[in-house]
Amino acid sequence: MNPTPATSTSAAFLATLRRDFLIAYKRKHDVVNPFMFFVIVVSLFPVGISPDPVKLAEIAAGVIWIAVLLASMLSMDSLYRADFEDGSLEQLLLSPHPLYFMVLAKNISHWLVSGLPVVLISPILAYMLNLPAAAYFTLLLSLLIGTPILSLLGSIAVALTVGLGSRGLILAVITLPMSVPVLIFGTLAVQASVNTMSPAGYLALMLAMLAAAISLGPLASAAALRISVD
Amino acid sequence: MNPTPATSTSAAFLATLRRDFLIAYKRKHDVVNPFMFFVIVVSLFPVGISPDPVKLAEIAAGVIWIAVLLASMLSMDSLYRADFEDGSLEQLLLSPHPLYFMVLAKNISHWLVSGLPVVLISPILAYMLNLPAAAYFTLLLSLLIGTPILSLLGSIAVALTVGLGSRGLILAVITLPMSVPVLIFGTLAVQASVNTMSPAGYLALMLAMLAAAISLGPLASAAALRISVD
Amino acid sequence: MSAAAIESAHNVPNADSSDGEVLLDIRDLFCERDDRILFQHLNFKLRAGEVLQVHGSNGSGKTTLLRIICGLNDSYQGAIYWQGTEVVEHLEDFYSALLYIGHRVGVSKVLTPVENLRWSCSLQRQRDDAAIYSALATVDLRGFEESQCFTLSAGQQQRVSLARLLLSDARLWILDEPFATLDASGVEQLEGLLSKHANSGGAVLVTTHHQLRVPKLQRLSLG
Amino acid sequence: MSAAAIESAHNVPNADSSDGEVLLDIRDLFCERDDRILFQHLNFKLRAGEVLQVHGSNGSGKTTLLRIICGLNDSYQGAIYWQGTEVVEHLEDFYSALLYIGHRVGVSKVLTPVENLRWSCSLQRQRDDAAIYSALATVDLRGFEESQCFTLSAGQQQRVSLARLLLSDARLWILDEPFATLDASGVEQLEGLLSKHANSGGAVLVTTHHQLRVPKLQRLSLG
Amino acid sequence: MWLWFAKLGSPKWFYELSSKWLPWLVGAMAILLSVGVIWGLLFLPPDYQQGYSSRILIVHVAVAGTSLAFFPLMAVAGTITLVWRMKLADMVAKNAAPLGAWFSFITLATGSIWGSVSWGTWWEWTDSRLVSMLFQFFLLLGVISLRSALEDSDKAAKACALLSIVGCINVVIIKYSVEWWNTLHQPSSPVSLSPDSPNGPEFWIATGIMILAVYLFLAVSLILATRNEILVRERQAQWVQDLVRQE
Amino acid sequence: MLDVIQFSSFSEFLHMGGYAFNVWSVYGLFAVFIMANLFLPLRKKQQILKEQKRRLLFSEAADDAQAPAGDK
Ligand code: HEM
Ligand SMILES: Nc1ncnc2c1ncn2[C@@H]1O[C@H](COP(=O)(O)OP(=O)(O)OP(=O)(O)O)[C@@H](O)[C@H]1O
Ligand SMILES: Nc1ncnc2c1ncn2[C@@H]1O[C@H](COP(=O)(O)OP(=O)(O)OP(=O)(O)O)[C@@H](O)[C@H]1O
Ligand SMILES: [Mg+2]
Ligand SMILES: [Mg+2]
Repeated sequence: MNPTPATSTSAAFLATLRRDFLIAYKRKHDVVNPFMFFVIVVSLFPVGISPDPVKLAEIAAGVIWIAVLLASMLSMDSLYRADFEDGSLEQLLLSPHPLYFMVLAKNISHWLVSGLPVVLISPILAYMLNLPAAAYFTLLLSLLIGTPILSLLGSIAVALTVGLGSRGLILAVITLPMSVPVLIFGTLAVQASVNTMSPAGYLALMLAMLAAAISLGPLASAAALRISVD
Repeated sequence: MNPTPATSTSAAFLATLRRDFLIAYKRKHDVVNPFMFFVIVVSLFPVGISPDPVKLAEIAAGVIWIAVLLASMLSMDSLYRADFEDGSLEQLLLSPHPLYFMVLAKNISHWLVSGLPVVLISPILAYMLNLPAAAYFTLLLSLLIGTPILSLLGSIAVALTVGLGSRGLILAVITLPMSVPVLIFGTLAVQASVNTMSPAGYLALMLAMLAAAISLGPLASAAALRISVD
Repeated sequence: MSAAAIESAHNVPNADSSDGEVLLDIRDLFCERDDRILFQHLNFKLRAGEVLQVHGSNGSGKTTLLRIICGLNDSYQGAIYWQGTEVVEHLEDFYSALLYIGHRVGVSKVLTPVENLRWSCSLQRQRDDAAIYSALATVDLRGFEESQCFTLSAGQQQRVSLARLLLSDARLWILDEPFATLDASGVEQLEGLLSKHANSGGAVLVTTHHQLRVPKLQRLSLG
Repeated sequence: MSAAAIESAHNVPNADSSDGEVLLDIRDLFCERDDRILFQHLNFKLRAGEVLQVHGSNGSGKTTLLRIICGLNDSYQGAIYWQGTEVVEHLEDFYSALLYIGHRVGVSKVLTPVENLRWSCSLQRQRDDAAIYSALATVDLRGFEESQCFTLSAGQQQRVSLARLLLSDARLWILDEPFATLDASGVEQLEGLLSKHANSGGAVLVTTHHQLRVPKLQRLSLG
Repeated sequence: MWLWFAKLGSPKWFYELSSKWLPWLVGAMAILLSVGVIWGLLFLPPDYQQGYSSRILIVHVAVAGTSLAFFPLMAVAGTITLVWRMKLADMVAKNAAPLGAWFSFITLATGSIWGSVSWGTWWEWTDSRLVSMLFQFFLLLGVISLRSALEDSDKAAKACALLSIVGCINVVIIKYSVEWWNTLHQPSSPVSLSPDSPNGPEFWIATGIMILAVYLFLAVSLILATRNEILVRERQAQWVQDLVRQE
Repeated sequence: MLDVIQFSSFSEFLHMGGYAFNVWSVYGLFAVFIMANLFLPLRKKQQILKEQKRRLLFSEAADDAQAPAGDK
């Protein structure tokens, strides 16, 4: 019966990471669905707008980025919901470890499980939308930097709304406006590559945003969780 | 203590309709969010793709229809969720009235509350996206016929997944592919008007689809609910 | 009060008290979940005027049994008769005589108690607002009639669902752990309601881990 | 049996038994919700070796009080001391000595009992699998260790959370209606656990509508 | 008739019967597949326009044609599940969905590879067959996803049955609407290998053999998977335990 | 018509008249597809049987252990 925690914070961090991977493994659909959503939404555009390859090439970068934005945002819904409903979130808040790390662990596992697959499939969709080949690598890179930012931002919104029953839409309404800068720089980077210019400047800016998001995002999420569980 | 229901089915239908309006009135965000989501998603396109009015005009019809599709689908999430979680859905299933009408009442109120506003705002967004003025009326009409079909289809998917915690994505994954025909005819109708041809044929087809959806959709939803509540 | 409760599992609990009309008749019910047989060869009759308490340890299948009888779960074999006809064949008749309150009490969180009751009444038997208000007062919710239900405590929400018992004219009540979050006065009140309903010719099927103080109580053991 | 439980509302229940170290000290707590004052001038001390039952009618504010003490609700005025220092100032110390089980028991539905317990232990005190399995056996869940929790009945899920009591070394237990869905044997077992914890120098704050059979029980009335 | 139906529903009966059938099915499949593949790779004359790349078509057409059978199959199985509660039907339906996804994927992949030769592009939104096959693929993934999302297997069976029925209707509607959409977008009409093209009939005979072979393969694979499902779901049954002991 | 092998040498066969990549990748995919969907179920069957046998022996052992302990 000692007052200091018997487990170290890093052990708790790893345990939380492991637990979330385990849940993802059991709820495979939470992993596969963002990915499928992304593919389906992208393929609605040729149907809804025009199957003409030239026109598609023009909108490809934007369509992919917007679809990623939506997929990433909708996938956030599962981040704290189950934990809130069954009371595990309360337990997390009552753990003697800094909430920052616990939230970070949840964010990391969530991105690895639902964000990364979307990024990795994107070149194929870029091909289907006829994006110029020169821009593939930039697209991949910009998504690789951009989606974690989206996740960290989304996490805050999710934490704020965790007590609401159906929150897919409200999440979107809160997060999408916040994500516009990411969208802008992401598409600008890809456009630059399409026009055979260097996307480095935009990517650097996104990296800076990512650094800020990693250090501040989980703090904000933690605060939001404390508010919501009340 | 008589074996026949003391309330008539039509009274129960109206009471359910009234109750759902009341809930919508109290949860205003469920009403406002589809609408805001729609506006936000549409306005992502000038940002993500191109602010050029000519280019926008080309994609306007498709973008609006796709945004409506997404908004309508995401708004479905709230249709049976709260009722399932608090047990009201069980009460609905145990009522002595045909489930078809109860489900229809819920579908109707849901569409009026979350589908109709989206339809009504669409001309303004069409203006922002520079859609040729000739097509406004067709756009409105096609959305007016198309969104109830989307709702009725979505209702089936929602009913099937009502027990799941976070289901925004799985809903999309199930419903979006099924909604492709509505998207196709909707955009074709608008395109026809843009090209100063008659959209009547497409609209008639959509009306036929609507008729089928109204008669079969609630039956399927009712069956799905019985399965899910089990 | 301990009526002639035949405690052996899976048995006809009320072989002796054959005075009331047989309302519910369960014949040879069998249910298996995840390869564990919850009950088999389950036979019992519920007569007008009886309160039957289903009891058993956690996980013995009480909730499952109640939901099967209500038709909310169809993973069973066997037959369920309501007033002599099989339930699945005359679902409407059965449902217009049934009032079920489960673990989830069927109270919408955003609505007020009054609005909730208005709707539940409209499904079975229309009642005016005066009746609703007085029912709410009876279950000690005076002052909370116009508060949204999410601001009520767990026990108060359960009390809202109990008000339905006062308003309905259903002949069969099926209640799953209605005492879980009730305080002492609530328990007493509900026991009174059960007795009264039984006395006036109704029947009650209830699960609880409490010791029920109701006259003519029958007990059915599971597991 | 039945310590000097001073039943008057908002009062110091344990003025007499001043043997144990004071663990939790509540000073002048005030809480208001929706313009109704739930409690004010609430003072009490919880000493090592004590079990304090908070009781009161439905909606009297028991859950609210427990959540305030845990820091899950901050709409209050007053001060809460843990071993002499204010809780908000040394949250970590407090949390490493606290075990809270609320209405929502904190058991993930998709995970198995074992996986759930592994994680909860990792937050406070690491335990090996052998300990976890034996704790589950103690709460009568042998055979369910590897079933996902959504397949468990309400009472079985509550039992999973009770296994945490066996595994933790937290000094203060705060339990909100832990008896709600337990069967008779579960109730008895839990009462045993509470006594044992108190005897070994811990303290328990518990709400329930049951009549607790625990030696040295203190009671605090609300509402 | 009814007796036979009820008997077929019994997993044990199916397991035993399929044990007898399997060798024959596998044999026929092996023969037809090797004939088809060897003929296709060694003997088939080059197409007058496409050269040897036409050999792709034998495989592509066979898989594509067979993949269209899945939604009807699942819808029928679903109806049986919902109406007669036959466990076996659901075991078939459960395994048909992933297999159907495989078939659709292979259709898409082989079609793409063939397209890269004949159209010079791997993907073409203007072809209705491609687009509607893509959406059939998505719908199948939706069914799989629903199955994995619903934890309760009984519930999942019924939910997927209903979705398969609704989806079956939808596949038809999607196919026609996409076709119509495309005729209006003036498709780039690809070269067609019609039966009366200068290639002569060999191509079609080879394709026919391949189609038969692939159908047999569908049956074999589905039966194998269903037998596994039976072993898992009936693991408590005496006959399965006896079987396990023998192994 | 069946007697005409279209190729005179093995390398020509591999070359497929310039469409080697396409033809062979399709047939390769086809082979993978067929093999996967035949052998995965077969392998799974072995796993299932192994697992169930393990369980069966385990539970029998448990029964044996219990029997002498003698509650019957
Ligand atoms: C519904 C699914 C499909 C069916 C039933 C199908 C069937 C066929 C058939 C019978 C042919 C022989 C040529 C003809 O009669 O026109 C063919 C050719 C072809 N298929 Fe498919 N196919 C399907 C899907 C696809 C997909 C998804 C792709 C591409 C990703 C594709 C690409 C092609 C190409 C490029 C040709 C050669 C061009 C032509 O002759 O038309 N097909 N397909
Ligand atoms: N979210 C909320 N907003 C406003 N008021 C609330 C809220 N939650 C609870 N209340 C009010 O606070 C009071 C106390 O609620 P609490 O849940 O603490 O009661 P309780 O003593 O635990 O009751 P029970 O025995 O039913 O569990 C209730 O009267 C309730 O109306
Ligand atoms: N969805 C499910 N899938 C598989 N098994 C289930 C499911 N729900 C319940 N069970 C099993 O059925 C058994 C009975 O559950 P049920 O909820 O009927 O118990 P109960 O008697 O109501 O228990 P309690 O007293 O805890 O409420 C349990 O052992 C549980 O494991
Ligand atoms: Mg229960
Ligand atoms: Mg409480």
